[in-house]
This record gives sequence, C-alpha cells and structure tokens, in this order.
Amino acid sequence: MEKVFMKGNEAIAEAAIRAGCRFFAGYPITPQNEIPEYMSRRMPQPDVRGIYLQGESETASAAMLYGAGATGIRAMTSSSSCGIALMSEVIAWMAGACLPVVICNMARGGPGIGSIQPSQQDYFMATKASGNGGFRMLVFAPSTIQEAVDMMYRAFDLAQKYMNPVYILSDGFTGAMMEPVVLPEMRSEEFLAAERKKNEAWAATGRKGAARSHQIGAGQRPGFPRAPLEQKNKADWEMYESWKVNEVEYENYKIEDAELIITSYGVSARIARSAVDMLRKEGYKVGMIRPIKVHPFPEIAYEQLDYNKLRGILSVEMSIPPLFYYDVEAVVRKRTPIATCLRSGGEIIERSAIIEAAKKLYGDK
Amino acid sequence: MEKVFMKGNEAIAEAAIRAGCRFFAGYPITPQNEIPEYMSRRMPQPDVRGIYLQGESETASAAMLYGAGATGIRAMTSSSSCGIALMSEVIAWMAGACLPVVICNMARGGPGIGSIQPSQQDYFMATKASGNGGFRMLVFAPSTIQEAVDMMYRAFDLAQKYMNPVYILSDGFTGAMMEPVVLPEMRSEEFLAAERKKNEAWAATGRKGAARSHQIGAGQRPGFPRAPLEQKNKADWEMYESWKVNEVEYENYKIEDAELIITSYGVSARIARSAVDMLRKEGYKVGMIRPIKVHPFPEIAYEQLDYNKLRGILSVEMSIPPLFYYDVEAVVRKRTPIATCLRSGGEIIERSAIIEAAKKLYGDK
Amino acid sequence: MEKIYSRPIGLKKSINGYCPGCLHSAAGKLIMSVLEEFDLLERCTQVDGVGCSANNHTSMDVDSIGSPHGRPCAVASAVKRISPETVVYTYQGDGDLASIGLAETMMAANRGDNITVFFINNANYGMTGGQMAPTTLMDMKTSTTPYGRHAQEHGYPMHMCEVLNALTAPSYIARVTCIDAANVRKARAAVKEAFQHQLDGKGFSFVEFVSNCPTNWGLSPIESLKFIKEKMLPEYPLGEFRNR
Amino acid sequence: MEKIYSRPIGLKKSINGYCPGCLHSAAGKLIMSVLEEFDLLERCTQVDGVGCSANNHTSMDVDSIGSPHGRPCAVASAVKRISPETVVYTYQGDGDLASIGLAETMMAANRGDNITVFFINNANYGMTGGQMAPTTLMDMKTSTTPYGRHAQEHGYPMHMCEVLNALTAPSYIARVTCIDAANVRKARAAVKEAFQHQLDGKGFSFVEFVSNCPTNWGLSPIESLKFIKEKMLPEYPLGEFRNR
Amino acid sequence: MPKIEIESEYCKSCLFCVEACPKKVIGTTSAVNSKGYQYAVAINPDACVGCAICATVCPDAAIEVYK
Amino acid sequence: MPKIEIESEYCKSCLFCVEACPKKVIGTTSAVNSKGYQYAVAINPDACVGCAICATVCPDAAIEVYK
Amino acid sequence: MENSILIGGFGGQGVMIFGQLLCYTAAETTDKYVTYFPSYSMEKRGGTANCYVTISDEPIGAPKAEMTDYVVALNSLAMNKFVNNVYSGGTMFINSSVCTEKPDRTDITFVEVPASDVAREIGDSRVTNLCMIGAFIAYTDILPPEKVLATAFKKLGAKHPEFNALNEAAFKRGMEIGKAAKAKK
Amino acid sequence: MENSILIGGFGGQGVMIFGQLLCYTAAETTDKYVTYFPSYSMEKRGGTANCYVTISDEPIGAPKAEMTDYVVALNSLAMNKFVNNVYSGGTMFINSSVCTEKPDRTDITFVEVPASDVAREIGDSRVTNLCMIGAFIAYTDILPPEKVLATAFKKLGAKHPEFNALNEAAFKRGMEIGKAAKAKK
Ligand SMILES: Cc1ncc(C[n+]2csc(CCOP(=O)(O)OP(=O)(O)O)c2C)c(N)n1
Ligand SMILES: Cc1ncc(C[n+]2csc(CCOP(=O)(O)OP(=O)(O)O)c2C)c(N)n1
Ligand code: SF4
Ligand code: SF4
Ligand code: SF4
Ligand code: SF4
Ligand code: SF4
Ligand code: SF4
Ligand SMILES: [Mg+2]
Ligand SMILES: [Mg+2]
Repeated sequence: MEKVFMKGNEAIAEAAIRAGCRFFAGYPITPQNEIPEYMSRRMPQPDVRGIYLQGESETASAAMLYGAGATGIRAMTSSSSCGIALMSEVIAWMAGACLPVVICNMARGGPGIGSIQPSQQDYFMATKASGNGGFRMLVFAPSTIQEAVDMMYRAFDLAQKYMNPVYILSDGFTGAMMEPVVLPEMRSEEFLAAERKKNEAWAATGRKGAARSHQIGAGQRPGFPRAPLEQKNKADWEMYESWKVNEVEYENYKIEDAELIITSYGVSARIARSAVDMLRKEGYKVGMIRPIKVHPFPEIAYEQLDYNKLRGILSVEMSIPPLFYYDVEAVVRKRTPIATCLRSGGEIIERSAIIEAAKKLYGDK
Repeated sequence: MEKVFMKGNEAIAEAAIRAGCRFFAGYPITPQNEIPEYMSRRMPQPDVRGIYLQGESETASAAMLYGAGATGIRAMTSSSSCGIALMSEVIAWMAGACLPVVICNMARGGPGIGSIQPSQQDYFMATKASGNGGFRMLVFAPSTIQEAVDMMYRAFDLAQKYMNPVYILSDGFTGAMMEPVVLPEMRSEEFLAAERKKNEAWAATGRKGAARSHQIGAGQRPGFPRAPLEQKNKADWEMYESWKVNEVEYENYKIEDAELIITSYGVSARIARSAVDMLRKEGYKVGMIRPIKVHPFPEIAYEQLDYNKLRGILSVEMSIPPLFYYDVEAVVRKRTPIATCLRSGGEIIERSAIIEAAKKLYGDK
Repeated sequence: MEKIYSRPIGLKKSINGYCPGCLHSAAGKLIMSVLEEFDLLERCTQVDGVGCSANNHTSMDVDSIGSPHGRPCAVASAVKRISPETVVYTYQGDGDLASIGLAETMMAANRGDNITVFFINNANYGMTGGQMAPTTLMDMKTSTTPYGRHAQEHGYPMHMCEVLNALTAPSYIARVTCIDAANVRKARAAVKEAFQHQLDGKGFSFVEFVSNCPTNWGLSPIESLKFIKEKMLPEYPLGEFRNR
Repeated sequence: MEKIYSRPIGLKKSINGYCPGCLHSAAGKLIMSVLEEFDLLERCTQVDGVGCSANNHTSMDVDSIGSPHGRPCAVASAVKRISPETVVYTYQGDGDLASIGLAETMMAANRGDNITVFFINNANYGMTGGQMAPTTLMDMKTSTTPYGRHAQEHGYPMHMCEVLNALTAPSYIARVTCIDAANVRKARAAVKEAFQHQLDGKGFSFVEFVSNCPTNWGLSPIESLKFIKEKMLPEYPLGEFRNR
Repeated sequence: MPKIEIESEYCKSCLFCVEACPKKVIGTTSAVNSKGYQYAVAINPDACVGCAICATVCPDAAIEVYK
Repeated sequence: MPKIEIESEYCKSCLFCVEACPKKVIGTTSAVNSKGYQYAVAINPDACVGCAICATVCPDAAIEVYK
Repeated sequence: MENSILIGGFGGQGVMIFGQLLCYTAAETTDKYVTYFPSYSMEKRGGTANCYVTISDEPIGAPKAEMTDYVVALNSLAMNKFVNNVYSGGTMFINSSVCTEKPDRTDITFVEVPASDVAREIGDSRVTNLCMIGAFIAYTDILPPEKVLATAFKKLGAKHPEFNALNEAAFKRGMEIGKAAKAKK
Repeated sequence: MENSILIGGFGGQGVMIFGQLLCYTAAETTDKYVTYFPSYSMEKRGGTANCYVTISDEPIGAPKAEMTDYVVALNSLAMNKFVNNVYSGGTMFINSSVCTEKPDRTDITFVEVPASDVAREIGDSRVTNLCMIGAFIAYTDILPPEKVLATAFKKLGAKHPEFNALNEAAFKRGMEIGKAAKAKK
C-alpha cells in the first residue's frame, strides 16, 4: 500500500474512517484539533457519508457518542486530558451500557488544564478509572503514527467484539508530528452494512417488529433482558479477566541477552527505543519491554524475565509523579531494582536523559 | 461530649460545619441528599453564617467549590459516584491549583448511574485518578459514622496543611444509616478568622495592596510566582511521597496471633470486623488490617506481617471487579495466597459470606 | 358495544413506578397514545433523562435509551442524525432539562435538531426527594430551600418555553398541563403537533407539561392538581409559543 | 503639557499575548480603565474563561482566577457570595460562555448573582484554531465548518443578549463593539454601567463585545474591523437590552 | 349501555376519576390491590354516560370505556 | 502642542491608529520591535491635534496622548 | 446481647418511624449500641420500604443483618419476602389485618397483630405502626414501653400534637395484643 | 545516516512550510524515514514557531531531537534560543537580514543568508522562507533541489499559482547564496 506523509491526528482520523467510523462527535481542544477538523471535512464526502457533530462540550460530545453507540453505528470521539476527564461520567455510562465505541485521548500536560504540550500523565485515568464504578477498557498506547493508525483500525472491531468502549491513549506529540504512514484499506460498504445489521439485534432505533423493545442504559447488556447490576458487574469482570489471556500485547526489543531492561510505552517508548540502540552501540546490554496495550497490563512480559541476570529495570514515562511505574513495580515484585527516568507537564523526554539514567543503573562497565 | 443519634449524612454535614466549613456547593444525588439538605438548613443559622449554593450540576458545583477554594474559605462539596465522575475535570483543576477543599463521595453502585444502593466501586477513581494529570489526594475511608465525622473534621485541616483537596470516600450505607455519634467541638470564630487571614496571602479576593496580584489557576501554586508546570508536578510528587511517611493510617485488629488476615476498608471493614469476632469465637485465629486512609495505601501494615505464619489474606470489598484487592496484591507480592469476598452493584456484603470465605481460605481446622 | 377509550398499547401491562396521582404517568400515557395513533410505536426511540422518568423504561414498550442526567437532547440529536427514519424524542424532568442539561437542551434547540422534547416541569427534583429546581416557584419550600425560594438568593423560576422562544431554530413550542379532561385533550393535541413537526422534518419541537409532585409537595393527588391550577399556571401560562 | 490619554495602570508593562489587532486587547483595556476610574483595581477579582482570554492573567495586574472552561460564572458566583465586598467579573469567549458554559452562564444570570460578565464574541474558537462556535455566522467557513455554517446542519447564530433577556433576574444587558473610537467610547460606558450595577447590588450585569479574530478569520486586522461592521453587526445589533 | 372497566391492578387510588366523573359513578371500597392501593371501582355503574372523562384524566390508564 | 507617544514594544502593527487618525499623523517604517512587529510611529507629529482617537482605538494601549 | 429487627411494609405505612422510635429510645435512654438502616425501593410512594434495627451491648458490625431475631411485616408482600430472614427460634410479627395467609415455617413464632383493624377502629389508618410497636414492645421487652411512648410523643407529637392521643391509644391496644401473645407462649 | 534539522522563527515567517517542504520531498521521493514535529507557543501570531525535521535511513526514535545537525533561524530570537542546539561540527543558517549579532560559537559553521532582503527585492516578504530553503538545500545537498522546488509548486502553488514564480526566484537566489557559502567552506 502507498505511504503518505501525514500528521498523526489526521492519519488517526482517516484510519478511523477506513475502519468504518461513520459518526464522530467532539469538542475542540489542543493538541487534537486536527481530528475533528479532518472529520468535519471528510465525513460528508461521498465515499464516507458519515456524520460529524460538534458537541457543545465534551460532556455533550460524549453523550452524542453514547447515543451513536446505541444505534449500532461505528462511532468515536477524541479529546485531550482535561477534555477526557470531563467525559468521565458518560464514559462510565458507555461502559455500563456496553456500547462499542472508541475514545481517543491525545494527552497533554496536567492536572486540569495543564499545558497543551504532550504528556503521559493520564496513564491511571486511562487504565484504572475513566469514571465511576470500576469498569475497565482495552487501552492501546501507540508509539508511532503507523501504530496509532493500525490500533485505531483494530479498535472498532474490538469494541464490537467485546461490546465495550476501546480507548486509544496517545499524546499530543504523536498527534502533532508528521510521518509517512501506510493507511489501512477502506472497509467496504457491505462489511459495514452487515455489521450494522448484526447490531440491529440490540440497537435502539425503533422496534421494527422485534420481539422485545430494545432498551439501552447503564447497567443493562444491550439485547439482554434487565438483570441485577451485580450480575452485569460480574460478567464485565469475567470479560476483563479474559483479556488477560487474549488481549495482552507487548513488544520485547533486544531483551535476549539484556542485563538492563528499559520499559516504557507510547511516545516515550519510541524515544527509549532509540536510546536502546545507542546504548547497544556503546556495548551496553540493554533491551526494552514495551506494552502495546497498557490495559490489560502485560504482566507476562515481566514475569518471563530472568531476574538473576538483570541489573535493573529503568521505567521511562512522561509523567511526574510516575504512574506506569506502579504497574511495573507491582509485577516486578522487588526482584530487581527499578529506576525511573521522567519528564512531565508537557516536557518531552530526552534520549540523552534515558541513556544517562540507564548507564547509572547499569553500573560499572 | 454528648452522644446524638444521627443519620450518617447529617452527622457528616454537621461535622464539616464544626470543622469550619462555611461554603457548600452541591447537586442532588441519592444517597447523599441529606448532606446538601442539611447544609441548606444549617448554613444560614446565626452560629454558622455560611453559604449553601446549589449548583446547576456537579460540574457547576465543583466549579463553585473551586471558586470558594480560591477565596481561602473552608469549603466542601459532596456527591455520589457518577456525580463525582462528572466533577473529574474540575477536581483535577483544584488539585492543579492547590486548593484546600474537601470532596465527599457517598458512593453507590456503578458504572455510570449504576444503582442508588451503597457500593465501593469507586476505589480506583478515588485513589488513582479522579481526573486527568496524575494528581493524588489523601483519601479517607470511614468505617462508621463516628469515624466519618472525625475524618470530616480533620479533612479541612489537612487540606489546608497540604494545600490539596482531601477526599472522603464513604458510601451510601454509612450515609443512610443512623447511629449514636459524638460530634466534635465547633471551631471558634477566632480560629476560623485567623485561618482565613493566613490564606489572604494567596486568596484571589482583591489585591488589597499586596505586592503582587494573586492568581489562581491549574498549574500554579497559590501565592507563588508562575513556574513551569513540570516544577509543580515535581513538588506535588514530593508531597505525595511525604504522605507515605506522614499520613499513612490503618488499623490492626486482633492480628498478633492471626493465621489469617482479613483486609477490608470502609463499610465492608465494619462488617468484616464482626466476622472476625465471630470467627474468633469459633476458634479461628483471624485478624484484620483496615486501611483508614486508602491513599496513601498503608503498605507498611502488610509489610509487617509474618508471612511464614499466614495461611492467607482475604480481601473483602463491595466491588466487582475487585479494586482494593489490587493494592493488596501489589504489596503482598505473592508471599501468601489472597482470596476475595466480594459483592457489587449496590448489594451489601454479608457477614456470613465473609465467614465462609475465611473458613475456606483457613483450610482444615 | 364499542371500546371508545383504551389503554395505549405502548404501555406495558403492569403498574408503573410513579407515585399515585403523579402526572408523569399522564404525560407518558399521552405520548404512547399519539405514537399509537401515528403508528410509530415500532419506529420510535425514546430518550429518557434521569429523574422519576427513569420509571418509563419499565412501563413503556418502545425502544429507549436511558441517558446520562441532563444529556437526552445530545443523545437524541446523535440518534436522529444517524437514523433519520426513526422518530426520536426525549422525556425529561426540570432538573434534567433546565438545570444540569440546560446547555444540551438549548444547543439542540439552537441547532434545530429534528427531535421532539417532552419536558415535565414539576418545580422540583422529584426523584431525589424534592430539592429546588430552576422552576421552583417563589417562596416555595423544598428540601434545599427550607426557608423558601427567595429572589435574592435563588433567583426566579425558569421559563423554558420563553427562553427557547428566544432562539431561531425551534419550530414548535407549547406549554400544556393534564389537570383535567379539557387540558388533557389539549395536551394530547400538542403532543401530536410536536410529532407532526418532526415527521415533517421541521426541526426542534418542544412540549412542556406543567406537572406535579404530590409526594414531595406533601399534597394529596387531588390537592396537587389544585396547586397546579392556583400556583403553577399563573407562573407558567399555557399555550403555543411557536408553531411554524 | 497634560497627559490626556494614558495606558491603564492595571495593564502590565509588557506586550500581551493576543494577536495583532485582536479586540480582546481592546476589551481588556477598557475593563482595566474603568476599574482604575472606580478605584477598584485593588478590590476586584477577574475570573477568566479558557480561550484566548487565558492571555489576560499575563497582562492584567489584578487578582484573578483561571477557571475551568465554561465555568467562570459558577466560579464567580461562589466568590461573590463569599466575598461580597469584592467586585467580581468574568471574562469569557463565545465558546466558553455560549457553548460549554451555557448552563453556568444562564443559571448565574437566572439566580441574579451580583457579578459582571464580559463576553467576547468573535464567532469562533480562537484559541484552538478557529472552530465553529454557537455564534458563528451563517455560511461562515471555520475549521470545523469547512463547507460553511448551514442552518440545516448547524442551526443559527446564538444571540446571548437576547437569550439572557428572556430571564427575569439580570439587571443590565448590553452589546457593544470596539471597531472605532465612537464605539469604543460607548463600550467603555457600558463597562462602567455594568460595574455600577454590581456596585449598587443590582445583580447580574452582562456586556457582550462583538469582537474579531483576524488570525482565524484569515483577515488583516483592518479587514477584520470591516467584517465586524458588515457581517457581524447586522447579526448582532448593538445596544442596551436591559437597564433597570 | 355505556360502561367503564377499571383494571384494579393499575390503579393507584389517586381519585382523579372519582373527582372528575360528572355522574359520580366511581368511588373506592375497602378493597386494596396487590400494591396496597384502595383501587377505584364503578360503585354506581348505571349512571355512566360513557363520556370518558374519567379515562381521560386517569394518569395510569387504568380505565377503559365502552359505549 | 499636542503630541502622542507610542510605546513601540507594545505595538503589534495592527494599523488601527494609522487608519483612524484624522490627521494622518501615524505610519510605519521598516523598524521592527523585539517581537518582530513593524511598530507605528508618529511620522507626521506636527499635524497632531490631540484628539486621542488613535489612543482610543489602539487595542494594545500603546499610545498615550498629551495636550 | 444483640437484638436485630427487620421491619417491612409499603412506603407510607410508617415502617421507618417504627424503626426510628426503637432506635431513638435505645440511643437516648440506654448505653447500648444502636444502628438503623433504611432501604427503599425506587418509588417514593407505593414501593416497598424496609428498615433494619440493631440494639446491642457490643459495637455493631453489620447494621443490615441478613438474618434477624425479629421481623415485623406490615403487609403480606413484606411477610412473604422476609419470612426466611428470621433466625430459627425467632419471632415474626405480622399485620394480620392484611396478611391473610400465614407462611408455613414452624421453627419461628408468629405474633399476629390486627394492626390495621385496630387503627381503623381508632379512626386513623396512620397509627397502624404504633399499634405494631406496642405489640412488639410488650412481647419482646426490648425497651421499656413508657420510654418508647415518650419518644413517640417527642418525635411525632412535636409537629402534630393532635396525634398523641391516637398514637397512645394504638400503642396501648398493641401492647395488650402483645402481652396476650406473650402469655400464650 | 540521520539528518536532523531545527527551524525556528516567528509565527507567520513560514517556519512550518520550510520543514514540511523538506519532509514531503523526502517522504515522497526517497525511501528514507522522515519525521516532522512542530512546536508553537500559545499565541497564533507573533509568537515563536519552531519545527523539527529528521530524515534518516533508520527508524527515527526522537522526532524532537535535543541536538540537531542543522538549525535554521529566521529571526534573532530563534538564533539565540537555539544556537546551543547544534551539534558541535554542525551548521546554523541565519537570516542575516534580521539577525545582526552572530552568536559566538566557534565549533559550528554559520551560513548567513540575507533572506528577508532577498524577499524584499523579489517583492514579497512571504518568500523569505523559500530563499532560506534554497540556501539550505544548496549547502547541505540533503535533497535534490529540483524535487524540493517541485514540492513547493505542488503544495504552495496549488492554492496560489501566482506565487510559483516568486517562490522559484527566491529559492534560486537562496541556492546561489548556499552554493557560495559551500564553496567557501
Ligand atoms: C450526574 C447525576 N447527577 C445527579 C443525579 C441524581 N439525580 C437523579 S434524578 C435527579 C433529579 C431529577 O429531577 P427532575 O429532572 O426534575 O425529574 P423529576 O424526578 O422531578 O421528574 C437527580 C439530580 C444523577 N443521577 N446523575
Ligand atoms: C474542558 C475543555 N475543553 C476544551 C478546551 C480547549 N479549549 C481551549 S480554548 C477553547 C476555545 C475557546 O474559544 P472561545 O471561548 O470562543 O475563546 P476565544 O479563544 O475565541 O477568545 C477550547 C475549546 C479546554 N481547555 N478545556
Ligand atoms: S416523586 Fe414526585 S415526580 Fe416522582 S413519581 Fe413521585 S410524585 Fe411523581
Ligand atoms: S486567535 Fe483570534 S481571538 Fe485569539 S488572540 Fe488571535 S485574533 Fe484574538
Ligand atoms: S365515562 Fe363519564 S360518566 Fe362514565 S364513569 Fe367515566 S366519567 Fe363517569
Ligand atoms: S384515576 Fe385511575 S389511578 Fe386514579 S383512582 Fe381513578 S382509576 Fe385509579
Ligand atoms: S491624537 Fe488624534 S490627531 Fe493626534 S495622532 Fe492621535 S488620532 Fe491623530
Ligand atoms: S493601534 Fe496600537 S498596536 Fe495598532 S498599530 Fe497603532 S500603536 Fe500599534
Ligand atoms: Mg422535576
Ligand atoms: Mg471565541
């Protein structure tokens, strides 16, 4: 397929459309504005015929997405950090109502309005609590534009498969930069129509002779009769547990003989990877573990390490306080020292700082 | 001091007022309505002369609290689960702006609207991510009305001390039940005036001849000149780390000779405690670790256990999927088996179920 | 013998969860009855707000979406744009529509989304125990205005028909009540007109029901009707505000 | 020789962050100038919305609170009730005030909170790159209405003065612009009047500035003034809507 | 002869129909339904003229009218 | 004699004053300030009548007027 | 000693008042630990309403007891729903005016109180609950009857002193019924 | 081989276009890895605008390089801010029309391009950046000049074909300056 040089945000938007996204609602916020802007241009085009709807706020945009989800169409929203926080209640509703939607967070510095510069300070919000009630989502963390595009494409299928929102945790860096990217194929009208048809088994777009009227609501499984909330909580839990088996995704990079593991995700991992390369050139036996999805957290990746061989793990993220670090710490269980290399508040992590921190942890050589 | 038989919500509201709370903004939501209702009656009374303001939503209520925090007055809001989720963005702003406010979550079932019945499904939201940007708060988890009252009283001092929102994670059970309670003393007008006076060093209520105008905003420390966001993130992190030393609170109950530890918090721990008593009567050597604050998590309590002696830990909470459990798991580091006893969605955990689960984990006796 | 008045078939064959004499039931009954007349029961989606209206989905047998509190109009706008062949309407209380959801309501109206909005104004938050709503009458005591609603502190009752009438896009705006048979008939006509506007693609249609909350008003059902007549209607005059 | 026109002392001695010719600067200048005249610089609190107004706190030397996007009116209501001796005003863009913050704006107005609200209507979201706002003119192209604003899809421009005028509580409502010296003088008089209402405890006062966004409109500063005159003012007529 | 049928299980005893019926056809007895409501009954059925006022005002759609 | 003073560091070269001055007192030169703006200058100072129109329209409060 | 009581009925039948009168009396006149936990269905009226009361010499762990020593059922719905919540050997008080078919459980005692009839006789259906309380107190001796009645006067009579006489009459009639039942056991 | 370039100036000076022309050309006419990263200050106009371009044979780890091989400064603010971001041995291109005082660093090469003057001569200040690109390309040989110019025609000429001639003139003049500088080195 042809490579095109595109801005991250636009590539992500186009990938969503090719995955069959036919409804987008959002509210402006830097650094993801090119996503809604692209959608507003692209959705009306004849090969898409989708809907772009600008919400009066993130709350409203999320509610629009909730409505769209209830119709069984492929739908998404995107925002950034504080805008995503403002969606929390509705995100919880979408999880509660089992709606197959996609949410994209092009994260920036925080807390609150923070800065418009890229950051990874929303790790906990994305992986642990995007709202009330203890629900969880699959959380993709792209490291490059290409990966963001591929994840976005897959996200819609996974949302549909699990009947649960899927979350893309990216950042303003990946959204604002440009890079050549291979775009996935446009999903055919037939495919999309067939998927939509399937969803008619539960979509709330008019009963149309169905045996039971369809009711969508937080706490109800679409298409199933009303049941006690606890029952739904349990079913969700089972699904989350199944993800630990079926949905774990991570990358091992040069870890075979590594004495030091750098671990990182998303844009930081991209930078960390080049630090690994440079350290290798200098003779350091360094490798990297990179969660591709940050939820479910790839515990197995860290379990498989030979801790006798390790000098330590360097956890790299653009967040102060460190957040990703806690998941790493929990799985490493003090079997090797863990150091951190951190930036925050919109500052981008420097390769040189990673290299320095890695050398320090590596010790004499 | 005199004991009064009071509803949890009302006792909490009165305790807040006695601690010096002179501003309350909130929006109705079950099961905490008696808090705003009590405030609306009590605030105008001559011994209080405070302000009750009903927000047009939780978002607005939180924004009102943000404004109140910026004036240096003692102020709080309360809500429940999905209502708290709707406050996420503003809570992050309050943490970002270092405002000494108090937030009370009388939690109910989730996700989303869930149920109006009590639940502990907001554990992650409270302890890990109440909004964007990776900020944290002290999180109290009262087990009885008396404790809720005492915590509420202390919360205002701690908010002031750390210049950070303090969070009370309670539940609809504790709010709706009634129990005799000893109310703390009313803070004197002089004390409150002096505290308010101190806050004039940064409060944004008109410059009044100050050397520098006061600017409140997410990312700025009140009273300090503007600095890069990362610097503030770092200072916050240091504060969070200091909490691990100075703010850990937990209770050990009958653990000296215990071979099985039940661990639980909040209302579940109240029920679990009586299970411990009943199990002890039957001769089981069972004890309980109960985090009193759930953030910072009392790791030390679990570190101090003699794992050679233990048959296991039973983690009890009213949340499916379990959430509190993960913090327990992370600190226990596989040194003993952990089992769970769970309810969710508004169902209240039964003492008998705890006893049964404990016996099972205890093994033959 | 001919049946000249039937229970609408859109209503389930069970008692609903509203309190005795609550005119929520009356509004729901009219909506079901008009949908039946227009043969829309199989091609409509009801978007419920949070409030006592949460009872609807247990009693009305149409496709429905329970929406986050205050957001029905945003939800409905999306549904209607995606599925224009579906008749989409919201059903919301005054807390839901005029307080937490005010922005969503007004912006859907301002966009002229082709949806119908039913607004049940009972001057308080019924579901949560009768707190002050934007529509609470002057001097009225509620659980959060224990000393009464006073202008200085709480401002004035919110008139949603009048406010929406300040926007360009809405095509139908009316205020009705169900306190007696004559008014019920007028209310039904307004519901019909509103749906007709949607069927004709005219955009945003809005019907406010001046309603009651006997439970939280502390009145018997019959007394509550009297209260509507004597106190609510002078503040909330009935009529068609716009019909284009 | 006497200085007959001075830079307001409330403005810091540095260039502010607004684009060349942006009338945000003009509004801020007038506010500072009136506060100076009333000797309020030391006893006022400015509540800034999120938008290009985020530049204010770097250029205005008064106590200020940067508020969550859309929430200035809620923030200001709290501050004013707690500290009635402080003159409290908000400064908000059209995205902030009329879209995400519409409920907060209207409810503060409806409560009659004794605050002053300055509303900078530049028909788009300036700060984020010129997306459609509720106030965007018909047919206007913005970064999210690449094919123009069309009634069917996007509804009509939102007239905040007119909408607020449908409420009972507000005491002063006016729309002004700063496109020439005569209008600047009228605008200043409106700012003065608004603050006077607050000082007199009359409740909610509101001044809308019909403004520009040369950057996102893709016009030179001078052209943008012409655009205001020819396109904005016919849609947003100037004047006092209420003064009681 | 016109008549009404009241489905007692839907009735909540609001008494709107009792109040509204011009012919005083409807009243209550000591009987309660499964929800505990003293449901309305046509205590004076012969007076019914089939005007359907009762059914029109019954919020709970408990009354059907035949003519 | 009336005069204006333009603080060049505040000027953003919007040219509102240039356009508004009835006496064509103000213009720009090739000089730029530290932000890169070709700031306004009184190129024809003697014509100034001190009407303060320029200062009134200057959004950036860069102009002060003496009379 | 711990006494746990579950009271169930329709909203409006005075279920909550029943529980609260016990609790206030215990809390204000004894040194015991007392908890009260209400539980409503969604509807305000017409729905079910239950409450749990525990009065104990030791701190109370589970204010909403799964099994209780006593259940008081003001209607048949509550009776059928909660009959299995009584500990074996415990007692169930039923409003026999409206609960016609007694459930068949033989390991507990049923105390039948025609409370609605009594109330009707006294002239106000709203005193049904006071009659039940009288019977309950007389049968169980959990609290001194005069203290309970005093609490009723204080809490209910404050707003509506005109009810005091009716309440007292109902309470006394209930006590007689309770005493009689106790005598039989 | 990896070439990293940092371009800095005021918003409106065509900084972003500079970077994008390099990137599009590299991405569309070579097999290299290419990244582009823009960085604005808050203000849309008048503020600073920078972008980072990396063109490499291998995957690019850090699209916002801390140190770059080349820095292009369109104004003195950018020059002073970024002079220490050039690797020792690297090259800094400065718009000498507006950057008067050259910073003192002796381990890097300065290429002075009077781009604003050239643009003024050509008659449109907006072609300053094209002149800089010409000089940059001629000096560095990173990409074939004709390809870069073709990209400029494609990307900039699409909307405003009337600019093609001006752009070309500026680019050519820049190339001459760049070539001359290269000859000197
Ligand atoms: C975000 C959120 N806030 C608050 C609530 C609690 N709540 C449920 S119903 C309701 C009030 C409903 O009042 P209204 O809309 O007037 O409906 P009514 O019950 O009076 O018909 C509220 C505040 C909620 N469910 N979600
Ligand atoms: C919750 C939230 N959503 C979105 C944003 C992003 N944002 C910043 S400024 C702005 C638009 C401001 O537009 P307007 O209020 O019209 O002000 P202008 O810049 O036009 O003066 C937006 C949407 C934000 N900061 N917070
Ligand atoms: S609480 Fe009020 S509004 Fe709700 S069902 Fe009862 S009477 Fe109706
Ligand atoms: S972007 Fe528009 S509104 Fe913002 S400062 Fe520039 S011109 Fe003004
Ligand atoms: S139909 Fe008319 S007359 Fe007959 S019962 Fe009903 S109201 Fe009375
Ligand atoms: S109006 Fe309907 S619900 Fe009310 S009493 Fe009559 S039949 Fe029963
Ligand atoms: S004061 Fe009047 S005449 Fe003088 S420069 Fe200004 S506008 Fe021109
Ligand atoms: S009006 Fe002010 S900012 Fe604009 S050119 Fe004149 S002096 Fe400069
Ligand atoms: Mg209501
Ligand atoms: Mg704007």
